[in-house]
Amino acid sequence: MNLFEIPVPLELAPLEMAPLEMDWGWGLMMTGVGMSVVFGLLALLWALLHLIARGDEWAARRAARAEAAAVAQAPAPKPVAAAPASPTVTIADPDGLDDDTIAAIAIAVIKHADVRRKQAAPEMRANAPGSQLWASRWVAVGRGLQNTPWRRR
Amino acid sequence: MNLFEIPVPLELAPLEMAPLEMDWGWGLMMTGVGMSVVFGLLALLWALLHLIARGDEWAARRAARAEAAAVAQAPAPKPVAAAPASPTVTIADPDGLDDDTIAAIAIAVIKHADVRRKQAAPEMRANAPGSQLWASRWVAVGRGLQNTPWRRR
Amino acid sequence: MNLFEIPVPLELAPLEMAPLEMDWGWGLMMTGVGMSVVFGLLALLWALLHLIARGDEWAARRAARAEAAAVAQAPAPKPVAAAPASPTVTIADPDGLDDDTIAAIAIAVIKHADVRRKQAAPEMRANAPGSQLWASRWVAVGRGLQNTPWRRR
Amino acid sequence: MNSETLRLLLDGVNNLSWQSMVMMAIGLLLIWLAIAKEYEPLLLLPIGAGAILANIPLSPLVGEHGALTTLYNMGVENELFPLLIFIGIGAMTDFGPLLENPKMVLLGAAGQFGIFLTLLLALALGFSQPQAASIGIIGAIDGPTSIYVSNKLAPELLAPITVAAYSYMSLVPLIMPPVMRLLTTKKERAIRMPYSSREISQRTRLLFPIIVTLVVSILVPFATPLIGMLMLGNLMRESKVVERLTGAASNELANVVTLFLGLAIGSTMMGERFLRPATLFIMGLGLIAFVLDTAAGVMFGKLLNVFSKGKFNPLIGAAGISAFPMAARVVQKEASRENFDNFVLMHAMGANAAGQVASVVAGGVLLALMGAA
Amino acid sequence: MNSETLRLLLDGVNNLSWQSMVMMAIGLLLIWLAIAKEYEPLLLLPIGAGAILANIPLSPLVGEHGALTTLYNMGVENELFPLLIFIGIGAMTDFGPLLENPKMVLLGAAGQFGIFLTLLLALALGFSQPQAASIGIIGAIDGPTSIYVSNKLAPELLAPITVAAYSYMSLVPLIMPPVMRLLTTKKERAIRMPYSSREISQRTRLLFPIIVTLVVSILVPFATPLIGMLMLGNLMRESKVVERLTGAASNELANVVTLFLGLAIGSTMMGERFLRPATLFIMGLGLIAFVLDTAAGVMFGKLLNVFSKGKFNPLIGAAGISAFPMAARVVQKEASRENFDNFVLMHAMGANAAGQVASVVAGGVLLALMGAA
Amino acid sequence: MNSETLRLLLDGVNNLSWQSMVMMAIGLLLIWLAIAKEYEPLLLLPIGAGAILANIPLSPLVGEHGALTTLYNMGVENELFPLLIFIGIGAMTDFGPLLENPKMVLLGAAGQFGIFLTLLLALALGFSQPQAASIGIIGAIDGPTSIYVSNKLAPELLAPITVAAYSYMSLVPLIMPPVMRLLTTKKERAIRMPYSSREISQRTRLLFPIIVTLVVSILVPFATPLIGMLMLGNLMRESKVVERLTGAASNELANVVTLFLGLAIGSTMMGERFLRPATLFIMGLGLIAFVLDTAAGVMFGKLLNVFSKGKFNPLIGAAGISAFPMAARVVQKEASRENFDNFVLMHAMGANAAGQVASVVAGGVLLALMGAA
Ligand code: NA
Ligand code: NA
Ligand code: NA
Repeated sequence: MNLFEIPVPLELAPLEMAPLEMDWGWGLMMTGVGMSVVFGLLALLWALLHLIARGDEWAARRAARAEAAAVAQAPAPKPVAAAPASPTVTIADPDGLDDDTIAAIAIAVIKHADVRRKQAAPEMRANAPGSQLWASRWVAVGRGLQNTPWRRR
Repeated sequence: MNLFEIPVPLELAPLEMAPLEMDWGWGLMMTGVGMSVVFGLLALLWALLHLIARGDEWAARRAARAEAAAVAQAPAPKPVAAAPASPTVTIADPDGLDDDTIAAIAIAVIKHADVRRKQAAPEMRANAPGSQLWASRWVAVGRGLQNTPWRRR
Repeated sequence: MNLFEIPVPLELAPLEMAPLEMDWGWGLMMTGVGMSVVFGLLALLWALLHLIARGDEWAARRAARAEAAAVAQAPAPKPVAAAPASPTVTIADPDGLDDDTIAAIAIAVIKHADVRRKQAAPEMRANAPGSQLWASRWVAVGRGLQNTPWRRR
Repeated sequence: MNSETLRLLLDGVNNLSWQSMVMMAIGLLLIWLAIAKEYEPLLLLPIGAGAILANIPLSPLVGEHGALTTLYNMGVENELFPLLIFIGIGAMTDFGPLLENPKMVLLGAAGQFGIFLTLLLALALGFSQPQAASIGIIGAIDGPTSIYVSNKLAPELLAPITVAAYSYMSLVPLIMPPVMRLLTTKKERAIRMPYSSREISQRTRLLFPIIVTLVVSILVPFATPLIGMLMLGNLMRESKVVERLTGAASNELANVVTLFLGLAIGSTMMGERFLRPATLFIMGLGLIAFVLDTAAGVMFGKLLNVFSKGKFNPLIGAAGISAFPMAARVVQKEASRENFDNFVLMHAMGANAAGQVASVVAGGVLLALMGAA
Repeated sequence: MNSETLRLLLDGVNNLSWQSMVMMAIGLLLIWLAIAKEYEPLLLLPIGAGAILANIPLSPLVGEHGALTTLYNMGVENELFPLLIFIGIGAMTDFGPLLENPKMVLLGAAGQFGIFLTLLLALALGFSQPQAASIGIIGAIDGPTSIYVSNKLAPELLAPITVAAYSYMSLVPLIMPPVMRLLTTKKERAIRMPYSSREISQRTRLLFPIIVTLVVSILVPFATPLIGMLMLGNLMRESKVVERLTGAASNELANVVTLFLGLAIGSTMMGERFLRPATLFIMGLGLIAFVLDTAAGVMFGKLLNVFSKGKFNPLIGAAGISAFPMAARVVQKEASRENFDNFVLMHAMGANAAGQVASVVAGGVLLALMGAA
Repeated sequence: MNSETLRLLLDGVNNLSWQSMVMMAIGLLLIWLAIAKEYEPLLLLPIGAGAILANIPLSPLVGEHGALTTLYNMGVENELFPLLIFIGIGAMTDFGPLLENPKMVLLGAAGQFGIFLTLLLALALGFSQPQAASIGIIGAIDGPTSIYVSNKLAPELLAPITVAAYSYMSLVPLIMPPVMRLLTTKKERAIRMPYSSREISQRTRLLFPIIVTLVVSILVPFATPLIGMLMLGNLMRESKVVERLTGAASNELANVVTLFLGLAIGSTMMGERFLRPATLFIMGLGLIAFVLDTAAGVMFGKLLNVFSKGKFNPLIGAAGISAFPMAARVVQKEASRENFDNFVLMHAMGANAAGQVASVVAGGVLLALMGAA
């Protein structure tokens, strides 16, 4: 249906038409049937959403039950000995680094690894370094994921 | 007009054609009329640009006059008392932080807020964190702006 | 060839067809000729790749020879004087900064310049600051490079 | 320079009609609304530009070989563009608030009354049945649905209907509040509703688009394109395994298609077709559709309030009109006007997402009842 | 509400056939494989969605004016989409490992035996000559090549062939290892191969796509579209002067085309055309093609082993089947199973890149021998 | 293997003509210029690739169902691609320097003399009127304008004209300086011009594209597509409310269309059509057009110099040829050659932006005078 071939109904002059001829029956039928169908469909959808939600709850309950059973089956953990005077774990480090320093280094290392990971395989890059435009590392990661189908992201 | 249906004028052999038959009149007419129209149109454009620039100047003058009037109408500010011996404002901070430290913290806080703002609604993200590819936060901001039509960016 | 106009051969029922009528000759011809051509083409490709590799090696050898010649032609460097007792260069800095500090500052300045460079001409930006979406600086750089055709990237 | 050359050069000025000048003025108005008022600029700016470029006298951009007509044939005539935009909308929409509160689905249905009431009014004004149905669909308050349905039923009215739909959609924050205040008491607006967020499993998020597609499409085949594309986008989003496609659908593709769609629709705003009393009636009926939708939503909210013994805030009903996510924000704003810390946004978002689905369903039902394909 | 209206409303349900229900179930299965198993989700999800949307009874998305049919006509019928995807693949592929080890080219050739052996089997099962050739091309183990060739030779089989190609391609890590272990001895798998990386000059990287295009295209004109587009993408990548085009080809364009291609192919999975014994045969023959390809590759590797006096690890032959770069990784995994620090990845990548080129060449040769254009 | 099979396999080699070999060599030359010399690589690389792929003997990429022909029909035949590129160019162009110095507009007009002088020369060489006009348009020194106009007037010359336009455009920094030095004295080149930057209001920036569109389009309807699309892009850019569209037009869309346009134009470089004396003449006339444009610009600059009593640097006239923003940089470079700290860049940028507008206007005027649509 090409718009430019449609004969434009220039004679359409709404107000001049006799409103008496209007098909009220058709209009009311449309309204009645239309809104009934819309309400009916969405009510059906509501029922289905309820069913899915039930499924979720049931799955959650089953998981909880399974966990409880696992806990029950597991040997009761030995009662913890009375807390000694100084309960805090201290990482003995021969280099003489204290805990805070080790924690800071750990975070720095993790962060560094994260940054390196994001930069990904630089030899796959089609673009100049510094360009964030095409981010072909994302492509690389995408292809990689496609090629190891059993690892969940 | 499909190129591949055009009969290729293989017989076109420019040098063999009699240059005497050339329609100098047509060519000169094209040159004359063409350059006149181009110059005429661009001169018209120049005039219009001038008018717009005038409008700008006029708007600027009116704004300046309005400002001047506002200043005139406003009550004259009380004369500032003679500067005391030590005019520098010092933020008295009970925690003992000096001005520079407070300024540094303020800038850090502003920067942090800015970063957070840019990250925007993370739940709207369709992509893995770290991906700058689709930047769906931009989409989110775009839709948000569309939905609050009266706030100027 | 419009798929939706293709008469779907519903009568195609492979197992009912008499396998005896099968054109083994055609199939074997296809296999023989097909694999021969594939192998032949790829062998030809192999030969050509070899030729290119030879070209590379030849170019490398020529470059090495040219370099050697240049070294030979160049006047022999004067023998370095016996190393003095304290050979390390020390940047004497009137402000009292030691070498490590100066190196750190130098790297910071280079990094800063690099960041500024990447931000490029901000007036060319069509987008809000902070948007990495369109990265129009890349466009700017691209156009710039097009306009200075003799500078290698 | 002979007279023929002169005629060629003045052809444009000679063919300047009052209609083309009025249409260019309307195009400028749309651009002004888009830029100065930021009313749905992504569509109104291209529509305005398209209207101007199409109404330039003798414009080579429209007609059999015109570039804007090419864009029209490429994606509007065959309904491809609105459907592609629906993939992007689906990829950008989070149906979580609806999944947390499935009963909000009914509010979405209530927000479609305006469609049919407007249809009746349009019939009364003398429009033909397909035209009346197309005008009614403005009441779906959903741009691509309006374009899709009116293009099927009454393509000669596509331009005014699209302009009405997008103009009023950007005016939702102005149109809704008076209606909401008129129909509710201060006490009703102040009703607080408890909100117990529950975690929606990944499984539910994936099942939702699939089930909606199957149920709606099988029962109302005419709704298949609309609901199918919307839910395809949402499935891609929730699957989390095709980020490349989700990103392309909600960014590059959506942007390019939006630009083309706006230009193509603007190019159909030709003077002799647009400048008719019908257009004025459509603009008026469109406004009425928005008001009726809001009123129906609020009244349905009041009904729910009665059934729930006063625990349901009727304002939330108004969010069922779609216009996602703007309507939900307007509802929250009205609720917090009465009571600063009354937080009904999540309920409203649920109703709003339901309205999005219901609009598409209503569009399909309308097409089914008209028997058009 | 008269009976006519009721009939209109129940049209969808009335037209629900067992075929459409089975096809929708198959569509759901493909979507499940894509999301839950992440089997080639970028194509299987759109294909599954297309299959569901096309098999909704009375779906307006297919047929003369359907949007999915429009997508089909826009890029599948005229083979544009697979060719555009090839530009993107070329732009993403690094042929460096092949250029470092040119002799690996022959392994790529060996990995195409499966095509012709499967063709013979298909002939034996009663398929016509063009159909048998199309089924054989599944053995190219390369999605776009399969789509391109089967669309030329037997478009009525396009859907099952594409589904088979992409399904098995994602199963390569499951299909290959047993075949590789069956055909090689522990000792053979443990063979270590020296690797002397040599620098590949920019000149070589640029000459490679140009020479491959010229040689293959002139000798096998039917391969011109496939090899030309693949190598054009690679030339753009290696030229380093058209990053904007390289990026557009391997991102925006590839993403949008992948989405459209998947939907369009899914839309051809109509019940009465897909649910035939032929489809089952094709799925079976596709699996056989993958196994035969792997076996041929390994056997050719063993041949090279003999010629090189035991210095060639026959596992590397299996990487010649294309399925880039997945096959090379599987080979490396098998090799390091025997010997943790046996590193054959770079040799395997060379064979794998050769397989990519050889698949395209084989597709062209097949078309040439069929005399189709 | 019978003789028929052999014939099929050697079909390609048998059909290798000297024309196809020369055309492939020309394609390789264009690719070399693009990669090694970085001459407009974004277009010359795809054009070169298209030329090679189209001239492979029996290439299935061209012809009724060929993929490159499909691209040609999709966007070159109907002029869609150059117009879409114009939206992107408008979105990337800052007309600020022109708005600060409106009188520079006249310099843009002067830079179009080359068009008509070249037209006269082409007539003298025996080209037909439409062909001569198409060759003249190379003097617009604006790629999409050349493509648009020559495609309308003489599509059989599209390929050589496009190649000439883009080749010489990348050579602007080589072609212009000798002409500029020849026509100006050392003293003239050293003239310093004061520059008072004034703030351009947002209102002016928005009014500019609107007014230019209305004025030019109404007076020269044939220029509507070119000027309308260029200014639409600029309006989107300056509106600051449709960044998504601006970004899409100047990035994704522009990149994909550039690639397709290049390939499609390259595919029209068929041997028997391209390898004619006409092509050589066109290449020669194109170079003359560039020289004449530059000369006319400088001479007009000298005229302004006289009128302004020696205060106007005539070099700036040369920036009116368009070739945005390259020409302005060349002017600045020449000016600072004489006088290291003579900064005329902003004046030159104004003239350059005016040249961009004037080129489009001249294209429209040419079409109007030819009476073609
Ligand atoms: Na609605
Ligand atoms: Na293969
Ligand atoms: Na020019």
